[in-house]
Amino acid sequence: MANQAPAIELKGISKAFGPVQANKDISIRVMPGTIHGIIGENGAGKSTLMSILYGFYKADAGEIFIGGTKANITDSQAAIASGIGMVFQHFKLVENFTVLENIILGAEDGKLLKPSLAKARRTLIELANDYGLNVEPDALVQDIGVGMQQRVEILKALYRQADILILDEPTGVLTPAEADQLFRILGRLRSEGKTIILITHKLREIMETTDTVSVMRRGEMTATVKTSETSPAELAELMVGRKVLLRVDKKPATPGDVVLDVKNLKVKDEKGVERLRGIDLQVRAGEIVGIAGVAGNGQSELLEVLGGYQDGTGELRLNGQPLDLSGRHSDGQSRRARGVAHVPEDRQREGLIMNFHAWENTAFGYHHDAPYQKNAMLMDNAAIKADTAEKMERFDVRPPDPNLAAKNFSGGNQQKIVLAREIERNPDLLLIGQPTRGVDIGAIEFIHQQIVALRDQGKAILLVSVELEEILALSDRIAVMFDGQVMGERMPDQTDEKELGLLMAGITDTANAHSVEEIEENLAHAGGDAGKEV
Amino acid sequence: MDYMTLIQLLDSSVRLATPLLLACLAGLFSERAGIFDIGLEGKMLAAAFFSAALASVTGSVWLGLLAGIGASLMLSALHGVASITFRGNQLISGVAINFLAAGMTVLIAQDWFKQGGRTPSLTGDARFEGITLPGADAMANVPIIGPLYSELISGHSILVYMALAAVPLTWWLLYRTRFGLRLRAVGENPAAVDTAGVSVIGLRYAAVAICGILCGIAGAYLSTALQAGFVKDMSAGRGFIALAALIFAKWRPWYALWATLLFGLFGALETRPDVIEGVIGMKVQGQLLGALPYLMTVIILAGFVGKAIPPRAGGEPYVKER
Amino acid sequence: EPALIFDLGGKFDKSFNEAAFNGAQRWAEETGGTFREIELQSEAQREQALRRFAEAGANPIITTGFAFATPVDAVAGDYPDTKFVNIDGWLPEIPANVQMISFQEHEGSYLVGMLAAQASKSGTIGFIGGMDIPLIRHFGCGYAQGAKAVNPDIKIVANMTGTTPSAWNDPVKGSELTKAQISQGADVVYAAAGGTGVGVLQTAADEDILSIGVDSNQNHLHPGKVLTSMLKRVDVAVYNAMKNGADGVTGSMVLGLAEEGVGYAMDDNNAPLVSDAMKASVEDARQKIIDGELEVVAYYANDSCPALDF
Amino acid sequence: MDVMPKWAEVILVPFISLLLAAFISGLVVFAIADVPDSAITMMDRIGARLDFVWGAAKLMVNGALGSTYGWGYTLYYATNFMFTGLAVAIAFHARLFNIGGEGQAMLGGLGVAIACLYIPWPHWSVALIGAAAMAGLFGAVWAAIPAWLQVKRGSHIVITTIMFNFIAASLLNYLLVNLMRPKGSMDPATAHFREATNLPTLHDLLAPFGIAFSKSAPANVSLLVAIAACFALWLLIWRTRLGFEIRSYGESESGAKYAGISPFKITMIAMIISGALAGMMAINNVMGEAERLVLNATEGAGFIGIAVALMGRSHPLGVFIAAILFGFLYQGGAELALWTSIPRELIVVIQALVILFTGALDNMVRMPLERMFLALRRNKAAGAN
Ligand SMILES: Nc1ncnc2c1ncn2[C@@H]1O[C@H](COP(=O)(O)OP(=O)(O)OP(=O)(O)O)[C@@H](O)[C@H]1O
Ligand SMILES: Nc1ncnc2c1ncn2[C@@H]1O[C@H](COP(=O)(O)OP(=O)(O)OP(=O)(O)O)[C@@H](O)[C@H]1O
Ligand SMILES: [Mg+2]
Ligand SMILES: [Mg+2]
Repeated sequence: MANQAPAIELKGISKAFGPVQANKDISIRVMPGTIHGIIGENGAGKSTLMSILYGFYKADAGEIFIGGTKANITDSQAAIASGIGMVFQHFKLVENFTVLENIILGAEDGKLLKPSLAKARRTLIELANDYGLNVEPDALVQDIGVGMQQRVEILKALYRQADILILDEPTGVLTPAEADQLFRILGRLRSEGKTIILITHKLREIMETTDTVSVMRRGEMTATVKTSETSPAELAELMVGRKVLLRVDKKPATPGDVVLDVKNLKVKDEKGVERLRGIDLQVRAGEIVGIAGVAGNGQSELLEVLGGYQDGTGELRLNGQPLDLSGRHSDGQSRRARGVAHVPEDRQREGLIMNFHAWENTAFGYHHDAPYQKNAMLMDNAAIKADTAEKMERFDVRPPDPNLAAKNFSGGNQQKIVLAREIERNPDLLLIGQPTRGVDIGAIEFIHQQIVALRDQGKAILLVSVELEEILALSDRIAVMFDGQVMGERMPDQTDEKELGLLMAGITDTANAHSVEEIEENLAHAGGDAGKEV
Repeated sequence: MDYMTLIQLLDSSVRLATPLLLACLAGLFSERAGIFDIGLEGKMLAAAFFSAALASVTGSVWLGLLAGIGASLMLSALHGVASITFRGNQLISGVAINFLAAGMTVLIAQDWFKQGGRTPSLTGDARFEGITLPGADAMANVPIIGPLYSELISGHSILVYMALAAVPLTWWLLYRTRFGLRLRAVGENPAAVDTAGVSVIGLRYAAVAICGILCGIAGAYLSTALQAGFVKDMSAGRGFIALAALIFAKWRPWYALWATLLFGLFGALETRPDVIEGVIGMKVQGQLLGALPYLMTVIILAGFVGKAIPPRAGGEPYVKER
Repeated sequence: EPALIFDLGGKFDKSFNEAAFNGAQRWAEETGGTFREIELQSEAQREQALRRFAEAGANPIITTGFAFATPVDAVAGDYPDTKFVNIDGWLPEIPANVQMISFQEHEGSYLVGMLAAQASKSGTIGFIGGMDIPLIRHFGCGYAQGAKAVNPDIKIVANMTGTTPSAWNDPVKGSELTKAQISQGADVVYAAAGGTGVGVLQTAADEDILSIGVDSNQNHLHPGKVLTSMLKRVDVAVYNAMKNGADGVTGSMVLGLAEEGVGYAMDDNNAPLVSDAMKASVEDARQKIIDGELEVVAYYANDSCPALDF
Repeated sequence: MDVMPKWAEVILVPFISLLLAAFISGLVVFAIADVPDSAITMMDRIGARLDFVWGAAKLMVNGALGSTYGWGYTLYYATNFMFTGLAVAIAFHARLFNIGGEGQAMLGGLGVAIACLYIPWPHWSVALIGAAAMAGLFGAVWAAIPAWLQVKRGSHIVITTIMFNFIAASLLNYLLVNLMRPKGSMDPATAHFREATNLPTLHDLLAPFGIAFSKSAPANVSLLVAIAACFALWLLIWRTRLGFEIRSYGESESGAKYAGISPFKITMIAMIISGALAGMMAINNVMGEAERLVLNATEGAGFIGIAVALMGRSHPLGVFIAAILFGFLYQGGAELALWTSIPRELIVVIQALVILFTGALDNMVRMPLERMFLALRRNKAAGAN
């Protein structure tokens, strides 16, 4: 093994985007038949490095060796020819194409589509049998869940006979069950001698699946170690440059009055399908209620209807006062006026205007606030900027520049901007969805601390997350949603991931053992489009 | 309205629809690949001039057609350089091309022919004549289908048949070939095409070039088939109507045919106030008649068509690094 | 040095601006003189061009188009030593240094209408106007009266090309209108439509019916296919204005049949189409109009036409 | 972090682009130049052509900017383009493409004509307010219908506004030819507005300050209204809550929904403002210049507005500058047409080249500049180390 040529060797890779040095003199060796992990803070340069390997970006300097021979990867075509496949952080799929069309795109066999499609269909069946990668070949990509979309991306690579597979933050959008399945597949691929590079922020995944791991920091490769010889704490420290608490430090809750009171809440989507089928839920002051559930079981709709931009029916009270569920007084602005703050699940599509400056995003949704007004007509931009600078300081947003556009911040810092905006408003109720999706460990730690601090001030918090770990760590009470209904409530110290997992699969009878098949069948029944809206 | 009138009305619709159809399909290729093109008008106009000019000089309409296509391709190339290579604003580039064509055609025409920005009248082989399809004359007297065949179907210039053939061809190219798959993909998500190892730039230039060719034919049709020479501004806003038809057609080839035929029919009806009067039973006031095609479009659009979703990456230059 | 200002249509509108240009050219060639000229691009340039030329010492300053009447009226007072000439316009009171030349287009149109009615075998004739403005209705109205005078039962199909300036430059639509009129039985069409008329005459020739040109003699465009042209001698008017120079007459000048300001064109190209009988009847009417025995109603008289509905 | 300093972005790039446009325009003029018969040798002929190009350039600049007279025309045109450019710009901020400026401006003219003909205003200042309100109202209605159709019926605003241009032309034609034309007049135009509604020109406005401004140029008090509109729009877009909401909606519909910004409200308001601005152009051309409503009074200014808004990057200051640039091209072109025999289409070509280079090919200039500035910065950094 020692004298075998590495599957991939990068030597002295450097890359600058204008004034930003994304990669600095990076070298790395990955042996065939291994899973190599890469971790690093948001913006450390991981995606850039991999995109260079895949020929998406061109490196300013450096060399790439594939299987011991120097490869001249000028574009993705060359990378594909060298046996490299990549699943990007943001999928590169054509939404209104079918799965099959996406798979053959760029790898067609001739000028006409029919034979290509037929061949791809046959190959897909083989691949499905070999790896358990089941997809619906004729479904439109926009109609399938993210888990399935990711499978399409992997199939795309395998269809092109990739020996080296790069996955950039593959589990960021997956449910635990989907993630488990992904790692099973990766195991299969490794055992077939394929080489895998895995970028993730989740140390648990690194520890469980990789053979070696590299750590990146501010564009540089700071360490490469054998996974068996390191620990999560050490990796976290290497990554962030300081010691990181890997669990949430919080006092027991002291719940007060009921702040949010929801009765028989129902929501229908545009197609008339009932997505919430009668929710009853209470959140008290000084309490974090976590909503667990497989994505697509109504959590998003719950947040949206509570946040005021989805109509619903039923009863909704805040501090005992009724709130409208439809009509003119049911929108984001009226909710905010009543003391409801909302960190949406998708920060880039909803929480932020990507082309707005940080200061504008701080005012976003709160642009009617009195402190932001100069007079009856005009907003006070200077005041907003000052306020933003202060918030950025307190939330350690990097760089702390109110005049930078939101799109120029990394994901973690974008999330901090949204959080700063919503938390600092001192709301009675905070709705918060997927607070740490795609965010690095250092930032996760900080975000969790803020949420707990808000609770300790006696605020009510409703937390939605697909990360069971996060739910367990933060919540004072956990409600599990399945198919638009609350299946049950549990206290975090009286339950475990297994029990929650069964509830998430719609199985209330958690005392008895259940087979995997039963769970999967139940999940499939719950919604063919589970996870669609993430 | 009697049967013959109907046939004549439809016949006129086909003639009026043809340049719209060609331009609409041209726009379809370009926009399906993610390049918005409001310069259809200018390309048509330039092609109308150069095809008439070359046809007049050489006496061969086919050379004229080639010149028209060539001129339109030049403007397409300009649009490509601006919006693909230099990632400029596609709308601005289109506006500029319209102005450029409107000015240049007259300047050059005046410089070459000194006939007040017109080309000399084309005669004989310098013009596309109507083609009488086999058996058209023989069939003319058969009831019902006779006039249908000999009047409506037969007798158009070859470019009309080319335009009609372009519809299934476009459909086939778009939905049945590798090129079409990639073309549609590049208008929806260029990054997907790029990471699949296909050149985004190459595809987009190809699409823009096809757009140029089709606009070239449309322009040549105006000046060498419908007319016998170039008159300044003779495209008379047809490029914009074609654009409207494209949205109307939701960027699909068969719909493009129906949409442009509908616009053609509106145009034809405008020339026949007597028919409208016969159908609705009262005289339509002159200016209202002129507004009728546009009013009808608005009504149909509001009443029956619904939302049209443009290609998702349309109008945006493909930028990987900034 | 005289100056000539063309209306928005441009000097090559194949219509009356072009006729004005031809008149000026003829004057320049005959006298060896030079003249200034400008093609307008916008409404605001009307007054601008008048003033600029006046200040530069151009004299007389000749303008084409009724839209110049108002600007000329506004400017003339400021340049009492400059003579202004306007063709086609109308002013209630004419300043001392202004000459307004107008043509009796309805009289000329009347004559070609008579010819059309006599040449028509189907009993249906057509009229195709450019942009729908009173002037064009004026043309159509005279035409219809002439036709009806020959054949009271004649059917006249009239269309306007459009309501925007592009109606002057849309030969494609001109063609389509011609075809539509042919399918309604028309076998003679009269085009008063600028560049659009190119399409009308072309299609009439292609479809083997007769057409009538307008403003200048367009008989040569399709020899043997153009029945005649309604002449409006803008070229003569401009030529005379230039020739008279700075001290020509002022006031209003109306050019009708008597002054040979309007008429119908006869030449080798259309000689076979117009029989002696036709010519005789038209000459007769011409004389009667000149003598005042026959009155052709102008559309302007009460904004409507006795012979045709618009 | 931007690669280029701001001054390079806002001044250097447009300036070099303009130079390129001017250079190509020069080539075109060179090609069509009149060469005197006396020039025989090749060098003579080239020299004569160069002289001609130089003369033409001087003529344009002098004619447009060399006198208060020239400025008066330049600013008159610029006023039109400011209104229509702002109209397109505000709609762009809400991600709406209003191609209907032309039709809205026509309707605005109708509003002005009705206000000026049928209401006995005591003084021009009151008349201006009344006419501007009517113009804005008419333009706004003409824009509100397509907006409503888009939100409620899903009709694409681009098509509907194009159609509304044609419909407006027909409507205006009907009104002017059949109804509003004074009896006996052959000109399809309304009667002259009454004296009291005639707006003061820059000459009248500046005279009290002892500034001699050409009497014959049509630039009038509407210019000040246009400049005020630029400023007001800037305030609206960048300083008010409504502007904030319009921009938010334009940038991200899903984000706007989250924040509680109503798409219906924003679409309607943005288009109403847009239509009102386009309509208000009429106080300049109809009330200020022609003092009556003529057919085709808008002369494509609605379309030029699109180019102006795009070149001005939808920023009111950018629109202001682009409008002046176009005013310059119009007036400079008029002078060129007055004193040379160059066909007027040359001006159209020059406009096309300016739009092309400053608006669409700007990256051709920007990219090498950026590389240059980056290299400079690297060198500096290296020098510092
Ligand atoms: N296309 C681009 N254009 C300009 N700058 C970029 C681009 N992509 C990345 N950068 C910059 O390069 C740096 C590295 O980004 P990269 O995406 O590689 O980070 P990452 O490690 O993948 O972060 P994350 O964990 O958030 O995914 C960042 O500072 C970013 O600002
Ligand atoms: N085209 C670009 N121009 C400038 N900066 C960019 C560009 N693309 C990405 N970036 C920056 O690169 C950094 C990392 O980008 P990336 O797309 O990996 O997002 P991210 O930080 O991982 O967030 P998320 O996890 O939510 O996707 C961010 O700072 C982002 O703003
Ligand atoms: Mg990344
Ligand atoms: Mg990330």
